[in-house]
Amino acid sequence: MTVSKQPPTAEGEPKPLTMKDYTSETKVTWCPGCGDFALLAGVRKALAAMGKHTKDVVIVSGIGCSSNFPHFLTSYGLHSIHGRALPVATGVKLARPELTVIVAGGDGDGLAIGAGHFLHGMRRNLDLTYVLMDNEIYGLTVGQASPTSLMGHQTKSTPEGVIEHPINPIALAITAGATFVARAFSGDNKGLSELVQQGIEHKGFAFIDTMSPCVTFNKWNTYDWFKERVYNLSDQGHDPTNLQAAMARALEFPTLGNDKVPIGLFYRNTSKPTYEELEPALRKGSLLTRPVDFPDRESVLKEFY
Amino acid sequence: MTVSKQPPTAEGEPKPLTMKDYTSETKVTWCPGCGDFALLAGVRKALAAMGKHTKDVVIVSGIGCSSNFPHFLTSYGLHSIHGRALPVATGVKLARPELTVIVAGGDGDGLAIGAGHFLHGMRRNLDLTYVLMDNEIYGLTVGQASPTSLMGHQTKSTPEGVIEHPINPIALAITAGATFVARAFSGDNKGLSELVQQGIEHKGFAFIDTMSPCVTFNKWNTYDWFKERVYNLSDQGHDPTNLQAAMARALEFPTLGNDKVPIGLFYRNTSKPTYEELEPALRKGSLLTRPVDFPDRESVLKEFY
Amino acid sequence: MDKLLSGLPWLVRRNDLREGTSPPLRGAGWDGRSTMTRHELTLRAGGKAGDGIASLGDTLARTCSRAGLHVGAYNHYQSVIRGGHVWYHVRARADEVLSAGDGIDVLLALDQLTIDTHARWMNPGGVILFDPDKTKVAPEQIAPTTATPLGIPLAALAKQHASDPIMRNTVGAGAALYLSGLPKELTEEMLRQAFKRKGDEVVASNINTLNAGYDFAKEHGAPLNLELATSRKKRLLMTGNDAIALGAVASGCRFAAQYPMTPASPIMHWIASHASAYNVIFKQAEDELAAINLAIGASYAGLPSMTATSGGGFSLMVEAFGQAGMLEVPLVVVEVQRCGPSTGLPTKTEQADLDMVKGASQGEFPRAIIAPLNIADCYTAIHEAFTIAERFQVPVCVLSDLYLGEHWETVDPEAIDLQLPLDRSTTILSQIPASERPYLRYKFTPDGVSPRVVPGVDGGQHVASTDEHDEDSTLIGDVLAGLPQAIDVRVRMMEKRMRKLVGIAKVFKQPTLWAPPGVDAGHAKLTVVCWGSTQRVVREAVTELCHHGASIATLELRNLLPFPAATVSDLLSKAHKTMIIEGNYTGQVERLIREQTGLSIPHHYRKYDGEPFYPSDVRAAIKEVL
Amino acid sequence: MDKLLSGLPWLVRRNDLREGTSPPLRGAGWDGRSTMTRHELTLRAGGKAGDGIASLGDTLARTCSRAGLHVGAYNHYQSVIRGGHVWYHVRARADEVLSAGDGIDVLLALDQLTIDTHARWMNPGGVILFDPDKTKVAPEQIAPTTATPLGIPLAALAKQHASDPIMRNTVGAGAALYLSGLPKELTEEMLRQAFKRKGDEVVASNINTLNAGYDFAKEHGAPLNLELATSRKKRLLMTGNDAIALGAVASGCRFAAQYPMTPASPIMHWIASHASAYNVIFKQAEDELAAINLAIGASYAGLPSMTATSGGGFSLMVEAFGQAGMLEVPLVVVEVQRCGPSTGLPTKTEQADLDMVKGASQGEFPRAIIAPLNIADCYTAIHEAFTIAERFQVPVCVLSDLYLGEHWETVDPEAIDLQLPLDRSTTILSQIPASERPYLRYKFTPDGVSPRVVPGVDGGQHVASTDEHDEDSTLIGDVLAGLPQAIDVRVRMMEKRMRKLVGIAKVFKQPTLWAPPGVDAGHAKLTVVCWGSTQRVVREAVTELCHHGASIATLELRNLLPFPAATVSDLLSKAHKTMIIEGNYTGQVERLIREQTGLSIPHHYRKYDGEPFYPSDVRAAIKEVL
Ligand SMILES: Cc1ncc(C[n+]2csc(CCOP(=O)(O)OP(=O)(O)O)c2C)c(N)n1
Ligand SMILES: Cc1ncc(C[n+]2csc(CCOP(=O)(O)OP(=O)(O)O)c2C)c(N)n1
Ligand code: SF4
Ligand code: SF4
Ligand SMILES: [Mg+2]
Ligand SMILES: [Mg+2]
Repeated sequence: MTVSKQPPTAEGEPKPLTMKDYTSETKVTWCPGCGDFALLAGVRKALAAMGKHTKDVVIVSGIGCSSNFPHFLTSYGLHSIHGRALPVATGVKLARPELTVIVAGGDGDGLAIGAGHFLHGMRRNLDLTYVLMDNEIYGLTVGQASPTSLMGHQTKSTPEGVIEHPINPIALAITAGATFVARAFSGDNKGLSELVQQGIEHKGFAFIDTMSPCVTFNKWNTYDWFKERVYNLSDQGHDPTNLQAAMARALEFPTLGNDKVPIGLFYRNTSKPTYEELEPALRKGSLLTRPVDFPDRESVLKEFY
Repeated sequence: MTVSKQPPTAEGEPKPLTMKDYTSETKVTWCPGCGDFALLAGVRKALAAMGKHTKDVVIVSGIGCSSNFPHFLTSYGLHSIHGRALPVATGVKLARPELTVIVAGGDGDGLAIGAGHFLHGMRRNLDLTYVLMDNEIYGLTVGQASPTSLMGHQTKSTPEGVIEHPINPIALAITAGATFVARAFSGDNKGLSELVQQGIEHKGFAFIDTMSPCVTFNKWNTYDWFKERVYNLSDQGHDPTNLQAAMARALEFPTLGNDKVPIGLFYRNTSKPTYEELEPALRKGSLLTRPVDFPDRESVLKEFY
Repeated sequence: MDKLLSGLPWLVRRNDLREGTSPPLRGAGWDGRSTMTRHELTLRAGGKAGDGIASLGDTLARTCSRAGLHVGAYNHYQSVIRGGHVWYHVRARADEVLSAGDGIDVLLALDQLTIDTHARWMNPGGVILFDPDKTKVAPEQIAPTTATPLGIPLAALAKQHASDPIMRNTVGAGAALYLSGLPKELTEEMLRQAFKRKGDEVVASNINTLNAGYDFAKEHGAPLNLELATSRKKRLLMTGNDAIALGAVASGCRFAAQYPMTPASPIMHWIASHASAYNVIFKQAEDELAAINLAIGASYAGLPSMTATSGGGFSLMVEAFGQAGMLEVPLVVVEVQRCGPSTGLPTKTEQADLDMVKGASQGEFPRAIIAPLNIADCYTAIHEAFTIAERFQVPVCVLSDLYLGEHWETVDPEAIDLQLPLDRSTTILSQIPASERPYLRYKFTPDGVSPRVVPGVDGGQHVASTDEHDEDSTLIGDVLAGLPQAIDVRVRMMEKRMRKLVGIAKVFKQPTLWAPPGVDAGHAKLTVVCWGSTQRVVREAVTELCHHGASIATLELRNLLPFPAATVSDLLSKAHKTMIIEGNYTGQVERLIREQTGLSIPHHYRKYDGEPFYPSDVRAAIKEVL
Repeated sequence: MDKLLSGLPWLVRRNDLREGTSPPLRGAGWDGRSTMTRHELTLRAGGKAGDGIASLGDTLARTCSRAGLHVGAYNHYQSVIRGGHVWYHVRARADEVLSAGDGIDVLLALDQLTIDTHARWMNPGGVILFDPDKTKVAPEQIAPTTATPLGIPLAALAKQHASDPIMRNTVGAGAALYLSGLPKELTEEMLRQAFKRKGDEVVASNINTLNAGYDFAKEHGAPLNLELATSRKKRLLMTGNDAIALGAVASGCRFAAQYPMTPASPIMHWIASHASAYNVIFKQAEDELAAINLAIGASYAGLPSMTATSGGGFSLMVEAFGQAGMLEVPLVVVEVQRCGPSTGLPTKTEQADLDMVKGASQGEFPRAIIAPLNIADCYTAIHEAFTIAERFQVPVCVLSDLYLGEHWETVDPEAIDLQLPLDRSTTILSQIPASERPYLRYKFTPDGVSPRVVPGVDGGQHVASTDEHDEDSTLIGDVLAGLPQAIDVRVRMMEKRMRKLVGIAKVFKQPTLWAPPGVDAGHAKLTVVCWGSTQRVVREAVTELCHHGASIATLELRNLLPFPAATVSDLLSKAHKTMIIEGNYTGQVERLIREQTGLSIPHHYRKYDGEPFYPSDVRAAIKEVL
């Protein structure tokens, strides 16, 4: 059971990184055809293209099929508990702003049990990249409705069909204050890895809602279903710096109906400072090796006299 | 310490109800001038105007200054734990759809610890009325930043000022799927009680974000601050049935800046069925006195053979 | 160091500082005993997730049950959807099945790993069914057990008869049926029922495939030396989760909210799929915090309500568990334990959440914990839980575990009474009786239970509050707390609530000793304590040991809180020698017993590897102490 | 029934079925003893929330401290912002102050309720300061205590000298200073410092107002018969929360996340307001779930991290507490207990969350619990907590309580060492040493602690996981769980983690007996067990009783888990007679002791009314047993 995870490049001549440098020896355990493979490839590709050293990347996930994600990369990873990937990642990033921190997880993880953190994680505008592996179902727990399951979806927990309005992750992310909001599709590898790379490069909270079909438990939102509906925002001249326009596009799916599923970049705001930039204790950079900064003893204690 | 809570009217001649019928003998413990008084008056007035019997009304709250709300009314009440008013109220309403259920609580209660339930409570579109007593601060815990505190607000927990984008409750509620979304202001008693009454009358989830100044701990968002900024949506010809327009108005405060604070009805959708209407087990009405409906023994057990 | 260690009774000391060595390979249950004619059958089918092992196992288990045998079955699976190694184990006999047993009679191997792993546990005379086109059985793999390998072209036959390689499992099932001497017609009938919606062709292809396997085995192999006394007795084949779900509804549960979590999800699936038919509202919540609070709201409003989860989910319910205690709202929480800590081994079993449930939530309030002993007892326990919750207005936890929740046992239909009464005498649903006017929600009463009104009843208006309150439910923490009059109320309210424990203890059945026929339980040489799902396998091991001359009784704990301290103290202090067997590392019930009675149990066998107990291991552990 | 009750050791039986009667009015601490010249001063000021009682009390307490006296002070308040009855209690003397004491020397009443409630606890010779324009003291209110009422026109003087009625408190402070014989100049200096930012005029009006009260008292009253040995010793006046906050930062805490909750919020306020100056990141989280997970993330990334909360918040941290255990990430959680259950009495004290913290989270993993004994010990305890968390990579809980967290005591500056070392020897911050290559995050080691690397270090890449894992951190639950090789890893990993308890127990200080001078602790007639904040008042009561001839020792428990069972067992089994005093209903440490040692403590005094222990009550309870 020993897998050695080698960093992509070390000393000597810098050589260009490839996806392989990010590929761990752990066998990927997803079902053949699972949409999550595309995102995995996309992240590997983006990291390689950006030349990020595996030692400086931390992938944080929750629990779910999708949350096994970090095991399949050679970087640092933290496979946390269900729904808490965002606060854990926030802690990592605040402690070590110099690291590249990516959060990966499922729609249940992020939008059901993690819904509160979803909002609060985004309104902080930390420089995190959050890839949601959105399959509109609970995969690992073998097929219950998720917050993005469409009305009428019959699942193990909703045998007569879902009767709740699905959550709209894009609209939510924009409302919450994420400064890079995109939708990707696992059937479009190229677009996906480009969005991931842009997301990582973006300084601020980047959210990428990835339509990632679960071939085992979701018989509705299949690749074909999406292929019939997706269109690319950039083909429609959408201006991602326009908040109102972004919100209007966001409401197309799933709020207003399922006929069209826009993919691509909805919204980007590059003018907002990140949380790290505003955090007073980080003015001097990461605290890892900085000791407590007490002035003389009397100054510390005088308030207690 | 004994307070007798009398129902407003009983047998005999029906007489018109007044606010007094909803006024319990428990002394209101809020600070003089607290914005929450206006909402209390508004709810009493609305209930009286609608002639709701106190026995059929349940007020559910969390924990916070505002969450003491139910104690000041003569109806049924459930003063729950911090952040869980919505799921508790959802349980009450599902169990007993014939009751009028009102949820009351603070911005911390609803949007920090309760943020996940906020989204999920609303996407269900149960026939609940949620009055948020939004003072942009934590009152009961003596003055920390809340999710609606504006950037720069110096509080006990943010001595150098808030550095997070505030949550926009109106935009959030619309995004989440609430079908009646309004903002009221404690400095406008009449508008407030009208909105509350419309909210209760609305069949579906009604959310009323009430700007309710905390005179003790919030020295920024005072009555005067609001008075200088509020304007009424109805004066601007806003069409509450238009989702996109509602969202555009919602983004004015606090997302786009603090110069204008629209109040009134942002959004109303009367065409969406409520959760109760869609719930199969409620087709025959409340289950309170309906026994388990087993067919004959063999039919129940045959699946186990 | 030794002194320090002796100060850490919750450390297993045996292996403490062991470094680099493996524990003895227990866990799969074979201790090499040999039998000639066997009166029971053990089948195991293994392969990869996705190979259809579960449905194959289910088919075989139900065939045995319909043949009038007692059955025990367990599906071993992984926490991934595809690819991990899974195996399904069935044991069938004329007498009750108390565990998975030891050893395997028929091993159906759908892949090489199944052979490499499970061949070692074959019973003498057993047969390994394998596909020689894809896998092989090496001589040294069967030598120690004298099992016979029987090659059968599973894939080829599946392709031929069903043109679908996944149907290998059906070929295998046919062969297993022949070897075991089970009535094939029963299986055929099952397939007919299962596939009739898919049309005659599908039915025919399934039956043909089954027969292909059957015929091949008939031609190339020989039936095992088994004598299975089949009968016409019709029994239910249920899991603990089934029994809890059905039992809850039969007890009067009208509202259930849950968030998916292995191994509690099947309770949800069952209730969800029967909810509208049986007049139950089921709601999948956004998380466990919501699930329990939904149930509290519904219960407050008047519906008997429950939620179910596993340890991680219960962690999130802790605060609201205390809320129910303070509001005095009836609540049933089913906690199906799995192997921890944290995410742990999500598909494996353990009994290690008692400490959490026992201490759950800040402050002190009355609660009850019931750990059902077996599957029929799950049905009884959930009914007791609802009865106590409603009667005493307290939160009650039914503490099950993955093994109990997910394994199948045959249950006599007589054990399932669908007309269960629910004592709602302390709830006012329509009118406040004259004796209760003016109505006081938290009235001080001798037994601590105050008549509870539900909204909608006139005259009962009040505000139930999680802040400390007076009899009439007004708060005492906001104006006068700390002053004499408020202190008085606080103290009396606290005592009122805690008095409920007396009443619960009174209705709780007291534990008694059990011993196999022929052994005088009161004078046994050894008393073995166990609790929850461990009861069955301990009984089996004890019975076998007593059959060979030992004198052993069992003390089987089920109602853990309020703890039956007087009875347990009495029984244990009279015992010659005592030992405890439980499925955790720190001896949670051993410590509970000491906490509540002061009595120490000197010997233990604890298991924390995620696997259920095997009778051979239990026998070995007991023998060390005898 | 009796038998049943005896089976419920966690039920207080005394008052069980009492119905309709009030408990004896203890709780405010007066047992009628009389003193002539007193060597200590007790001041109490009462009024409505918003009357400025807290700042008045703080001024008086600091004046006493600056006068070189030992001080203890406590602010009694309600869970509303305005209007509830609040009172502030100060006790000052030359010797250490171990509790609030019994009785009141000077009562400053800003409203009638203060007189009506607190007059009964006046010491003989005490003075009640009241405003005759608004309130009155009835003769029967002072008769039993022979206290003197001194009317002083608080409102009128405030209006006259400060034109602000809120300044009544300053008038009262002046009068109290005179009566107590405290050096007024110190108070004047404090006012000068406090208001200098607001300008000379404000300073002058404050000082004038103070003097108006002082002069009025001088003219119309007489100083109390006190001998207070003031000194020039400079001490710190701190709360337990102060000590924990400062101690955390001094210990090397670089990250703190918290969600507001009484009584833990002051820790947050202190850290937040010093964070950027002292190089600490403070983050107010959206809830307690986030707070603890933020801290876990930051700790994983390499910063010593903590969170703090009260019981309700800890309820929400339960799942992540286990996560830290499984990930083996150092974590410090401060739990400042308040009066439960559920929301309970949010501003009142209790010691009733131990059961929760002890059992927190599903499954089993090593943890430590430290319950500091007093305010200086809070400083030591938080340092120990960080040391153990970092050294052993475990979650550690510092279990404080509202009384400890919020009351003030003078602390000798020598007790506050700002240069605290932090043992980070098991953390790799820069380069993987050759001995650790290839790097294994969860390497099996003799003491169970595996060198931990932080991200950014090359060669240390791995995935820390809450699923059960192998030494190199690969999962074992997704493919092979239940197979022999995986079972082996599981068992060894479980044992590796649990071995840490041995190491922690070794560095934990063992408890010893204490007795007042002149009493031989080892041969005392009675040994009184106490824990956490109850230590101080028990020492005071025991000292006084021994002064009058009794022979009593104390056993003061602080390090609760891993429990020092061998030492406690040894000490208790040698004791003549034992008794335990704790602030809860069910005897949580009494049960812990029995659980861990098998020893029962036959006598107890338990308190669950939300108020701190008073020495007279403790003495009375001990006397019943003597
Ligand atoms: C507290 C808690 N509750 C429930 C679970 C069980 N659980 C594991 S994964 C999961 C949801 C999986 O769905 P999703 O997040 O959408 O991920 P997917 O498997 O679809 O990728 C749940 C409910 C858990 N691990 N912890
Ligand atoms: C689990 C939990 N965490 C924290 C608290 C403490 N607490 C009580 S009220 C409150 C927030 C108050 O703010 P808000 O909800 O805005 O209400 P307000 O007092 O401003 O009306 C907090 C954090 C609690 N009661 N329970
Ligand atoms: S179950 Fe669905 S989400 Fe999970 S691995 Fe398989 S296809 Fe992917
Ligand atoms: S503290 Fe603020 S919110 Fe609370 S009662 Fe006072 S004014 Fe209202
Ligand atoms: Mg999913
Ligand atoms: Mg607020």
